[in-house]
Amino acid sequence: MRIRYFAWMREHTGCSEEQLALPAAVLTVSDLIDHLSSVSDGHALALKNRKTVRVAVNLTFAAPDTPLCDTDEVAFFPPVTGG
Amino acid sequence: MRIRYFAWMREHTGCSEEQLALPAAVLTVSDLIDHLSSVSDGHALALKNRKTVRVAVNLTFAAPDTPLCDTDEVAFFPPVTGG
Amino acid sequence: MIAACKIDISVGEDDFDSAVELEKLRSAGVGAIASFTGIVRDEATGPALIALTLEHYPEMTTSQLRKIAEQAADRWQLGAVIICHRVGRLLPEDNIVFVGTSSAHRKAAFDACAFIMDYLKTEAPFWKKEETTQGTRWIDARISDDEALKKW
Amino acid sequence: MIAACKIDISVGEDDFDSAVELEKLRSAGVGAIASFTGIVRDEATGPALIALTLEHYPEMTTSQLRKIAEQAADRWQLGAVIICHRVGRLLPEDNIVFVGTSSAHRKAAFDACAFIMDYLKTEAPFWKKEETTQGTRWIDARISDDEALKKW
Repeated sequence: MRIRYFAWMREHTGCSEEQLALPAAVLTVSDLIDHLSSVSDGHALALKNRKTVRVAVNLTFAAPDTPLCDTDEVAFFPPVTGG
Repeated sequence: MRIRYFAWMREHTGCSEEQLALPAAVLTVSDLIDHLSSVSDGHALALKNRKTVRVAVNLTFAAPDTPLCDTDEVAFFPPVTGG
Repeated sequence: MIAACKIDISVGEDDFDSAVELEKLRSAGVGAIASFTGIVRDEATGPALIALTLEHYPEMTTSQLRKIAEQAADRWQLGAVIICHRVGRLLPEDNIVFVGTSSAHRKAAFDACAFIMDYLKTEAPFWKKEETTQGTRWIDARISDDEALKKW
Repeated sequence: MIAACKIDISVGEDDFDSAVELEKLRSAGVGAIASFTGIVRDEATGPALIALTLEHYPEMTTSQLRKIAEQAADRWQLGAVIICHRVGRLLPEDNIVFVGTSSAHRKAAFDACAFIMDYLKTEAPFWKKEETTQGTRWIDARISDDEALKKW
């Protein structure tokens, strides 16, 4: 699974993307956030405020209960501020 | 008093403007319309549908009961269609 | 905030250049710019349009447009308002009207621009006469234009 | 009327020219054109702005903007929709975004343009980092931008 981070979440995790072999216990977006939060303090900080975390799975906005599979691309980012 | 006509009202009256010595009985816009309607068939036709007649007195939209004096410029025109 | 808002009204036979007008709006120093451009079009239904002739009440037109712009500047915080309106004989594809507004906030820019167009359509002394392959006729005012004012 | 509406999306570091984009909208064959241009501005409060850097999610950005344009084209009868958005480091006075719509009806053109900007502000993956005389910081999303969606 390809994981991507944008904006200040990227700065907290220290990487713009990483590869992850999807753990068996991770079934949904919410599970994945729990899992990634244990990877490093930076990851925990980036994903700390669940209300602020926006998630896209395969380029489409996803909800906490969106199911995941190992070939998905999952992106984490803060609320957008373009325009 | 200077009277002006625009668009199809001008075509009906046959003139874009005319001078009028304000008759003593004409106190308001409504009175003026009554008076002008008697001037010619063209004038009567132009001013026939009171709901369609728009009036400006001294370059400002006016109502039927707007009072008039001899130095006013009064314009008659149909609902506007610019833009 | 009328005092702070730059208002620029032009009415005449000459064409305007929307690009030049947009550039003027940029120079008003705020970040959100909304614009509307109206163009002569063949309406697709009915006989083919040859030309549109715009008559106006010259002494009243500019002051009336300025009043409308001032009302907008009174209601929203605007950096600038530009209104250009053409008169005379226009051909299909010709510009008729340009309205542009600038503000620090996009909603103010959009609302002010739409407000000005709605009022221009019902309170600015212009009349259109249409010349088609089947003759000429004065264009009727639209009830929908009166209705549009109700939201303001 | 998605089928009839021409949709043109561009995202990149290069500047766009609002005049060129307006010209494209004219060629879509309908008479009412609305546009919005967003420009980098110093907010007047707080430290002076040096630059704004726009980050985005390249693979998602264009498809997301296209979705928003298609939603607008589904909801209003539009001739064309153009969205240009810049990324990278931008200086004060630089263009950030252009949204333009054309329709036979001015209300449809205005509403579609405002709708696209409102959705772009909340659903297109762009993030702004501000560089001021007192350091850099990521700009916070505005609650007012979420609120703006409620009217659609």
